Amino acid sequence: MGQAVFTGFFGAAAIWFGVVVFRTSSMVRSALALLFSQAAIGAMFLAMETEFLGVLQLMMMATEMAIMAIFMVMYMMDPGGLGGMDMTHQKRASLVAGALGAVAALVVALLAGWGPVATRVPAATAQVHDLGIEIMERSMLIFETAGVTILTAMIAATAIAIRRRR
Amino acid sequence: MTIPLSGSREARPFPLRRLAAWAAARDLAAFIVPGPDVARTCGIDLDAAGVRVAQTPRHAGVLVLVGELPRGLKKAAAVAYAQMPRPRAILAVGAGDVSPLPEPDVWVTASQRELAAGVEELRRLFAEGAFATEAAGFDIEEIRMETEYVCPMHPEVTSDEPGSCPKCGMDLIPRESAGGAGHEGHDDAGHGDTDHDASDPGVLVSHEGHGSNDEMDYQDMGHEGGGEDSGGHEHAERGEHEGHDEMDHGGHEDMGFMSMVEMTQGTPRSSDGLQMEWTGAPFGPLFPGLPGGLSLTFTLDGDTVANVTAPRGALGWDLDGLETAPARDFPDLLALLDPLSPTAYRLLALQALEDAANTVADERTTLERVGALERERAASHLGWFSGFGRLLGYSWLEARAGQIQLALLRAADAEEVARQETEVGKLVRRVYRTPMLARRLKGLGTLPDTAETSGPVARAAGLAKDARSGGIYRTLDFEPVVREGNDAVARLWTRLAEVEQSLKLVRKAGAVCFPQGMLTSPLRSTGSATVETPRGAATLRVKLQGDVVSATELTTPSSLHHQFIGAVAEEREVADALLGVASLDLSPWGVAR
Amino acid sequence: MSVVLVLAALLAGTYVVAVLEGWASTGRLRPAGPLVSGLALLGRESLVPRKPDRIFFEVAPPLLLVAAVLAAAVLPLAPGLIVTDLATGALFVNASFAYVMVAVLMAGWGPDGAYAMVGGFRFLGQLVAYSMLVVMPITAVAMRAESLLTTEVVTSQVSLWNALYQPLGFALFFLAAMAIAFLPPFDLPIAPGELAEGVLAEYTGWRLGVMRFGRALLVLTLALAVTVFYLGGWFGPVLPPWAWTALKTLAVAAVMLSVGRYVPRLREADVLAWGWKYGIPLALVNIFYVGVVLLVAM
Amino acid sequence: MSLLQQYALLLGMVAATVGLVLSLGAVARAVGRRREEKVKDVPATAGELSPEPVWVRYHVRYYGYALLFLAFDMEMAFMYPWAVVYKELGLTALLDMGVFLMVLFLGLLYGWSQGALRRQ
Repeated sequence: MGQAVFTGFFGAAAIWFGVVVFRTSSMVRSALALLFSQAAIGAMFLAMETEFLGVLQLMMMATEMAIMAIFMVMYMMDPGGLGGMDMTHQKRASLVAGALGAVAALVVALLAGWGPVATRVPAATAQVHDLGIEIMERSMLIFETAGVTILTAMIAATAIAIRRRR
Repeated sequence: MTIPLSGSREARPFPLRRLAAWAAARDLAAFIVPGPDVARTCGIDLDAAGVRVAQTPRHAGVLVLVGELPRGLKKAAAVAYAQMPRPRAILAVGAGDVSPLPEPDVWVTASQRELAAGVEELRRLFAEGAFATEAAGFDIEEIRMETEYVCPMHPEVTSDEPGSCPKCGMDLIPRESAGGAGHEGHDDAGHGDTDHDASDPGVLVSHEGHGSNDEMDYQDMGHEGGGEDSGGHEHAERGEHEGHDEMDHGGHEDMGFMSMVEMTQGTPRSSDGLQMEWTGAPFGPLFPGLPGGLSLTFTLDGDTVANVTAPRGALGWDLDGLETAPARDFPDLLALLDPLSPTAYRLLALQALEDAANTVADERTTLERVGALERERAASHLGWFSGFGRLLGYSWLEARAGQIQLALLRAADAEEVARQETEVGKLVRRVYRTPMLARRLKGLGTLPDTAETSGPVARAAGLAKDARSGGIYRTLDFEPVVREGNDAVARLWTRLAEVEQSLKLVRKAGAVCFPQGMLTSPLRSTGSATVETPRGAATLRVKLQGDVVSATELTTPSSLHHQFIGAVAEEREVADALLGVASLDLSPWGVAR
Repeated sequence: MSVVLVLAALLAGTYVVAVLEGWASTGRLRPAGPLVSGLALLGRESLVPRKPDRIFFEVAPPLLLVAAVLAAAVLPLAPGLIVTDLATGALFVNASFAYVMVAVLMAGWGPDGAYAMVGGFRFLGQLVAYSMLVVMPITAVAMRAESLLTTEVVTSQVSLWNALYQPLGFALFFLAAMAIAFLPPFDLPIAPGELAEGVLAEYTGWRLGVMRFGRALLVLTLALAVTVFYLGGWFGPVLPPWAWTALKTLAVAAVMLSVGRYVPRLREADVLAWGWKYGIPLALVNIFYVGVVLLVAM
Repeated sequence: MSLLQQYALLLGMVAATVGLVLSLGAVARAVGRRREEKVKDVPATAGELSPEPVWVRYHVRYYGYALLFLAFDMEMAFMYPWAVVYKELGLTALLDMGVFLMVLFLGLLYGWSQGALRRQ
């Protein structure tokens, strides 16, 4: 029972921080609100006893959202939010899209057949170990393609962002 | 009810507050005006008196005023005192009138023994008066805070009453601007408006980018987004927008959505081609890394210095005070003007008067004068090492050089000075062997070859310019130290070698005494002299009527080097720019208006 | 029960680290120093700048403290003496150190001050430089321990300390640990000479007290992490286990605090360049070296 | 101690730390209130009043490193589970991760050659 309460609490926190991301006019505040929204999702993973995913989410989101904050500050007008600019555009279209998204998520969550509810959760050490075995044996190909996709991401980012040397 | 502490906190004393007051008395932190370098040259060591030196007024409890508070620093000292959290106090060391600041809580003369007594008195005052039933406010009109209205996205658009920004239609936000003296430079500080033709904020900037009409129509698409933005509508009938009409996009006057391309029209590009907003950040008169009193403002593009404004002579000479000085105490008056190297300027005045009187000092006094000048050079260079170490974050050098400098200044005779030679030798060898020091300073503060410099800065650029080539120095077989490199690391090596050389000269001269002049009545009406001060050659031309000085003309090395601050600091990272400026070893007092 | 014991040990350790820090910077050993300056800070006004980002300004000090406390919560002081022995302890230590950067970035952006702004973004650059040098050495340590449990990591070092087993990883992790706590020569965000206490410039009174307490606890936690990962935790011949951990941790903290006195501050461009051009290749070499040694040992 | 109890204990420690900071603040406020004075709340910049708005589009110079860092950060997620099972799988694990790391090192070399690894 406690588990459901905490999962619900952190889920609500994630949604609330997600809303703050758009309600605030300061760029750094919206970037760090997204950071804490992702951290709340990490805490949700922990509440659902998937320890490795939760701690990984907590760690990686902290650094990556901060780096997103760099680019938001550099490229958005008035990053300090002094002018109180309204962050929301095309309000009607986005409301409709939001409602559709929520309905779709609920439908998938309720109607899809998730299989039997796992009553016994493997120990956290076993989770990390099984994840390691999974990467190294069954889905090794996916692991290597992930490596190549990260490589393409690096090359694309460098090609776009860095000025060619004359 | 006399208030024991000028900056006490208003609260009824009860046990926890008394404990906090006792703790505040034990843990004193001082913010020194004009700076720790001046405090050391006056021979006082706050660390030995048990007071920590704080880098910013925020972390300090005691404002220490060292020496006479010059006119240019009165406002800065008032601002620093106002920014200190209470309980706070003022300790005046040999300072006369401190007008904008309240009466100093403790007043001492510039001697270590008296300072220690003053610090004990301060501890008692804090323990008693940190919390008092009523506390004196501190509110002076020196710092008038006018509110001006500025557009958040275009810092250069400012106006004195609320409204909306002519360029992007956003409503202006209130912002206090510094009242008082430092206001005139603010309008164009936001952007290096090298290519702005209209610099006053009201008129729109040049429109060469706006000619093309096609980009205008997509603004209408974004129109309904800006529709209910009321600020945009009452836009058109604003008085100063007469420049608006020739933007020839017809009746369309609602700015609405503003693309980044338009918004950054005409702003200068940084070195990597991005157009970012620049802010003016003062590294002003009381900055811990630079010599105390040197006022400096960087326009920062991120952490790179875009351009530099360094007002000359913020606390410079007022030579007029010397106009009617009798010849007898003219040397003392000249020595008072620059607290960083008093002996050199006193010697300069003496030699100029002797030149006017056409007498030559005898062998022994010349040797004594050489001893005094060389000791001051060694102490000044050590003071520079200490300030440079603080800027570099090399705290061992900062502490060690400061201690040896104080020992040198307090040495009574040549033997004591000689005893410091071994200490200085160890320090110099240690600095040569510091890992990553040369690599850190390489290439910083390079000056163009055409730059006309003097003193260690010139000798570090390979020029053997030294005013000490006179007769007596030849007998002491003196050779100027010359290094190649013309950058901060060459200047460091030059000054290291010069400290050792100066101490050898003092040992050879055998005597170290404050130069006294035996003035006979002057024959000729003008006299001139040149002395190699620790920062370079200073020349003085003096005109006499009877035995009263009627006119003086003084050129100092710091006013020569002050013009290179821009060349040394621009287009560099903040830390490198500060190191470049510090490597010039400027004395803010020596910078003529 | 062990939680209370660990917390008391951490508090005492933080006090000793604060005394060491005072000793390293002023050269005088004042055992009552931190207590007196803490009380003095409590008695001083705590100012808030005129137009701050109030949430950032208020949240930064507690977040720095929370990051240090969480990291200390998963590090063992003795065989049974640990707050929670998480299965992914090593990863959790790394995760909590990432929030030190978030706290410093908030403290940089919050007060709307020129020096704090430069200091805050400098520390983010410093994170980009040191983050990989924290992750890869911990991976090499986990390879030898075959688990992320910090107690397993310590027991895996019973035959040979990791500092001797993988010296390259030890050197990289030690430098990265000094960069995490922005100790000199990595004190870019609070450069006293260049930025007049940069990120801490606008904090006064009790908020400054919390920031300094957070940083002292962070230095202690980093020293504890170095001890647990590389110096064989509680293993030692004569003394009881907890004494060995305390000795090693305070020794590492003393070295961390005093090394910076004798070296000039690094330039941010250098920290980034050396971190990426020399640090990451060396870290990869360290991982392969440990991999090969483990294969050979098998 | 079950998993959830461990997380609850960590959450408890976070709450305790925040509580400690709030109580410190309350004690400090009890000791004395802040006295509003004119220039006291202007950020302290070396004795000069800096009116400039500082929240501008800050020009960060290390975005080359930051972009490559994002990619390397992803790689970290794969390395921890691999490290745990490395000893068990032996050579195959070493070769697997070797390929993965070499691919990423290739990206680093590319960035290096294109000048991403310098102060832009």
